[in-house]
Amino acid sequence: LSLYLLLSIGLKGGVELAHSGITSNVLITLGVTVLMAFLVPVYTFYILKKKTSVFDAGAIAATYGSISAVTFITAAAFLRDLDVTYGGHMVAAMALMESPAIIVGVLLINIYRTDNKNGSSNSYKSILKEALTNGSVVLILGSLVIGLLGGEKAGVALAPFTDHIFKGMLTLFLLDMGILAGKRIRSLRLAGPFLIGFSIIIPIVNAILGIVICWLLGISVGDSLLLVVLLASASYIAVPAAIRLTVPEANPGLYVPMSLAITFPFNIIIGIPVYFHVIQWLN
Amino acid sequence: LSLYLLLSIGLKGGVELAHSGITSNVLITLGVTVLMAFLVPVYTFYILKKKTSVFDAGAIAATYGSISAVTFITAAAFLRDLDVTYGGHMVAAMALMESPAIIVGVLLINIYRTDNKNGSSNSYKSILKEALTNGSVVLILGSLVIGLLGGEKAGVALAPFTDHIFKGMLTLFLLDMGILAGKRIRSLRLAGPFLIGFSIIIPIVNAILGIVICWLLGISVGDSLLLVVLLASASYIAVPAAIRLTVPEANPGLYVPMSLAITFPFNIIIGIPVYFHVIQWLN
Amino acid sequence: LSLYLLLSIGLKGGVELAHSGITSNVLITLGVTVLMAFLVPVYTFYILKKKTSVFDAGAIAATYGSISAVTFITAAAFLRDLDVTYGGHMVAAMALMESPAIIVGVLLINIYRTDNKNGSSNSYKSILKEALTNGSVVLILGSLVIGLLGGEKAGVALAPFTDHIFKGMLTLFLLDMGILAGKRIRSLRLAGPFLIGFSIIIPIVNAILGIVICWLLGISVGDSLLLVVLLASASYIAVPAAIRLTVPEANPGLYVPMSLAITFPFNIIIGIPVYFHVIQWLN
Amino acid sequence: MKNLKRVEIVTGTLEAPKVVAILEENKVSGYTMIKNVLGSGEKGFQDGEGLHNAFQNTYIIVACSTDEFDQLKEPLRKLLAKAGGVCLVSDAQWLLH
Amino acid sequence: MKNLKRVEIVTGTLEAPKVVAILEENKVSGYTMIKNVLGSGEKGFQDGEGLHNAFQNTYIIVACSTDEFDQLKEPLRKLLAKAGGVCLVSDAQWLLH
Amino acid sequence: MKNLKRVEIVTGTLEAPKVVAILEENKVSGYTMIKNVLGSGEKGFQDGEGLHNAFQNTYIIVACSTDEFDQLKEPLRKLLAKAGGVCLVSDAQWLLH
Ligand SMILES: Nc1ncnc2c1ncn2[C@@H]1O[C@H](COP(=O)(O)O)[C@@H](O)[C@H]1O
Ligand SMILES: Nc1ncnc2c1ncn2[C@@H]1O[C@H](COP(=O)(O)O)[C@@H](O)[C@H]1O
Ligand SMILES: Nc1ncnc2c1ncn2[C@@H]1O[C@H](COP(=O)(O)O)[C@@H](O)[C@H]1O
Ligand code: NA
Ligand code: NA
Ligand code: NA
Repeated sequence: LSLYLLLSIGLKGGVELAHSGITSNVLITLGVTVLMAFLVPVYTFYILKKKTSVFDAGAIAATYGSISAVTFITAAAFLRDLDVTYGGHMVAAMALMESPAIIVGVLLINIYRTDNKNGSSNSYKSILKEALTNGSVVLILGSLVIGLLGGEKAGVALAPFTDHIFKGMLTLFLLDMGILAGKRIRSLRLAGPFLIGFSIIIPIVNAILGIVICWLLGISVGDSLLLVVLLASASYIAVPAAIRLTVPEANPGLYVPMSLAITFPFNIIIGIPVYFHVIQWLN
Repeated sequence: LSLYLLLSIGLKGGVELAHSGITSNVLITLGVTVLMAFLVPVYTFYILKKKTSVFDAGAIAATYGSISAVTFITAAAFLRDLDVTYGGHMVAAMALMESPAIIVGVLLINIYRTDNKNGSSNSYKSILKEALTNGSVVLILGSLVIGLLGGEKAGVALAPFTDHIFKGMLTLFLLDMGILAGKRIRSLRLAGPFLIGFSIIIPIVNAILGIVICWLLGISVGDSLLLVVLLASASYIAVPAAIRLTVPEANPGLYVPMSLAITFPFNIIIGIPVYFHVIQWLN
Repeated sequence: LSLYLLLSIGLKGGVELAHSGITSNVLITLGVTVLMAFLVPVYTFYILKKKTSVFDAGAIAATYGSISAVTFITAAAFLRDLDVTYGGHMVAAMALMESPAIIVGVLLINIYRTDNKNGSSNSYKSILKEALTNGSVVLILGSLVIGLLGGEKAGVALAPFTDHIFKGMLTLFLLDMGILAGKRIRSLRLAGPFLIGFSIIIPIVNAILGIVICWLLGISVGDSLLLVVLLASASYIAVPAAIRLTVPEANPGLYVPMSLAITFPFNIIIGIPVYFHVIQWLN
Repeated sequence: MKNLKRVEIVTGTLEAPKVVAILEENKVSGYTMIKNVLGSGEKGFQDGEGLHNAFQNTYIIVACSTDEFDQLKEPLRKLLAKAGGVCLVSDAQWLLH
Repeated sequence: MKNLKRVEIVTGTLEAPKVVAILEENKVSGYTMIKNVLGSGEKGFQDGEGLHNAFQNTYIIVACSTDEFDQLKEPLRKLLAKAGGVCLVSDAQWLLH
Repeated sequence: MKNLKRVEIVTGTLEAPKVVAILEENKVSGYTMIKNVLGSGEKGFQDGEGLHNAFQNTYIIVACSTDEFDQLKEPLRKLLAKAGGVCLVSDAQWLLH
């Protein structure tokens, strides 16, 4: 299912981008996204390091610096329901924002780890490989390009395939995710109040950051929401997996449930509508 | 999926109960349900004991004394299709009726078992724990309370989430169950004609009992159908699991497929409409 | 899910057959199908034998001689969308065409295998058993007969169950299959250009054969498309499984992904619409 | 602790019921079974890629006495010779309870 | 290579956490666990047919020193006596790394 | 019956293909593989809770001759030293067929 969702959002984005073309506006937005993709993990790392091990700090920072595609897609569907348009380039923004956080996180860990056991399991090569050959990134960019080149035709041809079923798929998928999230909740015993607070407060902080930036740059409401959601959301598949392989010392019992069982549902249920109203109120 | 179904039926029930309030009528219905929850396993146990081991008798009695949430939900959807109203308290009735049968079943087994091996694996503590900390019971009652307190607001807020998708979910879920039921059919070789007959006749007997009681007490058509379905249905998850742990001597090859492969589809396909027509004809 | 799809297509077919009755036209179509079910694996075998081992040749020939129920059902749904009618007997045709290819394939292998290790694991008994007691065949024919006897009544009674949900189910199922197909693609490294070409060209050749035959016999557009799809499609469950058991020497890494990862999506996405337009253009 | 034989059998999932039948015929009522097992052997890969049990193995562990194993030996050998698979035997101790 | 005990435990999936607890109490931090395992024993079939963990077993492998096993022995025995299941012990060598 | 080594390896599911590669390089074509295995070790819990293979182990059993094992030994050791996991070796007998 997720495969299908990624594919259709990618195609959609590509087709819209083919319309709009790559304006300066587009480039600014993408620039901001990439910048934030590097900043967020850095500042969260230093907050986390006060209370957790360097390894957990880096792992969680990477998780929250990256994005959740499902949250993004839900926000996009939310906008469509309200007939608020958004630029196809936001899909590219999502793809661009997925990987940097992993690299930043691991770098920070290797700078601050006391045992000089750099290299071996977490050699940079393997990390980069993990970070870049990430299935979903490839998939999104791929379908984005298809949509971009195919333009109108692709859009029309795939319309039935992408539009009609889309909503139903998403609902089903969110239900599945909800159940999964529920199962992870008990794992949070270990996390403790600091990290549980973190997994709600940091998304809000990032959202506020995003809202302000978008407001200053005068980015459209639709694009703003999506950018904000990218900042506020945390990865619960790609990044945790990459971290598990490159930083085994970090405790998956923390970074997985924090992102999956708290931040993900928080953004879906409360975050998206609230962020949207604030953004609209500012414009 | 089932999680979603339980949740939305619970919420629905709570909201409706907030409307109606807890009338004497409500209390009578609940009283009857609890009473039957204790009587049904007792009388079925003595019937079964004639032909099966004490262990199987107790296990099957517990299974049929308890309820199938999915059958209940299907009946509720059936009523909604016909615009027949039912009281939100019926959801509470379902929750109340799930557990007692387990306790009764195990008690009867411990009274009649010839080997004096009481205690150990089936100590009453563990049984009660099994019976009460039953996930679905907690879930239903929880969502019921939420709906009850949230009242209108909750109802409205959750409407899209609960109403629109509900039907589709249920269909999908019933299909899944149907396939599962199909897979279990071959396990029935072992059961023999008596038990196979039992798994059709006892639901009918219980249904008749229920219909008469509801008629005497003048319970509304909607509530009657749901109460009858609770009596006629048998548990195929919660109770079998609890029995497996507390009465390992009972043969799961009997009580699981009887309930899942015969009684469940029988109630869904034939039972619900037939019971409904009889009830309607009586009123 | 597939269970449900097979069931409803079978019922549908039966009901329609009850209408039309078994005309000479019906018998001719069925005759052709059976004939082709024996011819296709033979000619493909001799093509394959030039490039692959006798075992792989027989296995692949059997796979392509048989049919894919899902492809058939998709074509049927495609016709319904265009309000093009088709005969219920085509469902019987599908059932008849599933098994012969297995027997032919194994026979050919036993004729041409150099090691005289006939018998043992691939004794004819076991092959026939595999070929005939094939779940889906039984299921289709069963539901076909039910529909045939039940006639109108069955049709009406089952209408809600079969029609409404059907489309949704199929979509979901195709998505699942698509994802599975995607996963198998990498297995194709081993196949090499000849076999990859084979899995696209042979379906087309078979389709052309079918189109010509239908045109000569003046078979209706709807029936023609379905017959063509039966010829063009390859089995990816039943036959591979039977082959795995009866001809372990054949490499599943070839016949499974060829059918599942190339021919199946090819027919669904490109094949069905193209075949249809050609057929229509001829009439 | 009691000494016994630890017999482990891997064969196609569709053949597994035959193994169980052999155990039951010989009154060996204790065994553990893991389905959906992959592997490679004379019959090539069982990589679970086919959408059917035929592409999977089942792994069966039986802890039994030496005498019980001697009974199982022949029928198991015959079955595996026909169906393929392996049967490994090693010594183990049972933590009695 | 280092000699050690290979302890394997099969018990109901709902009991498995208790086994893990025993391991952790005794500072044995290394183990492997396979869920969704079927089987047959004194408690009859665990055929996974019920729609609940209660109808499945979990298979746990622990490689530990003889001393560690001697500590685990008693609590494991007690648990299995109550919950059912088996515990097999055999000798093995660890390929150190 | 034939004496041989029973080699069992547990490592992360994403590393398992490397183990298989080592087997194939050394012409060991027979092995059994169980995916979706959980466990705990130096790298902490592999509890399957992450939605990705990276949080699961794979369990591989290889029955091979002592000579074959001697060949596998070094490459396996190297791999496990890097990727984590365990390799246990014990004696077993193969029921020939
Ligand atoms: N040497 C071996 N070590 C471990 N498992 C094996 C070995 N040989 C075969 N197997 C298992 O037995 C299954 C069937 O073996 P075969 O019939 O030889 O293809 C294989 O798919 C493997 O799972
Ligand atoms: N002799 C045995 N060999 C292998 N596994 C066994 C044996 N006895 C019991 N088991 C496993 O332990 C589980 C529980 O055993 P029990 O409590 O005796 O029913 C069974 O379901 C089997 O999976
Ligand atoms: N002593 C042990 N006994 C059994 N399995 C182990 C042991 N140590 C590690 N493992 C398994 O090997 C996996 C990886 O080990 P490690 O790299 O040490 O974390 C763990 O997740 C366990 O499944
Ligand atoms: Na983020
Ligand atoms: Na009942
Ligand atoms: Na064909």
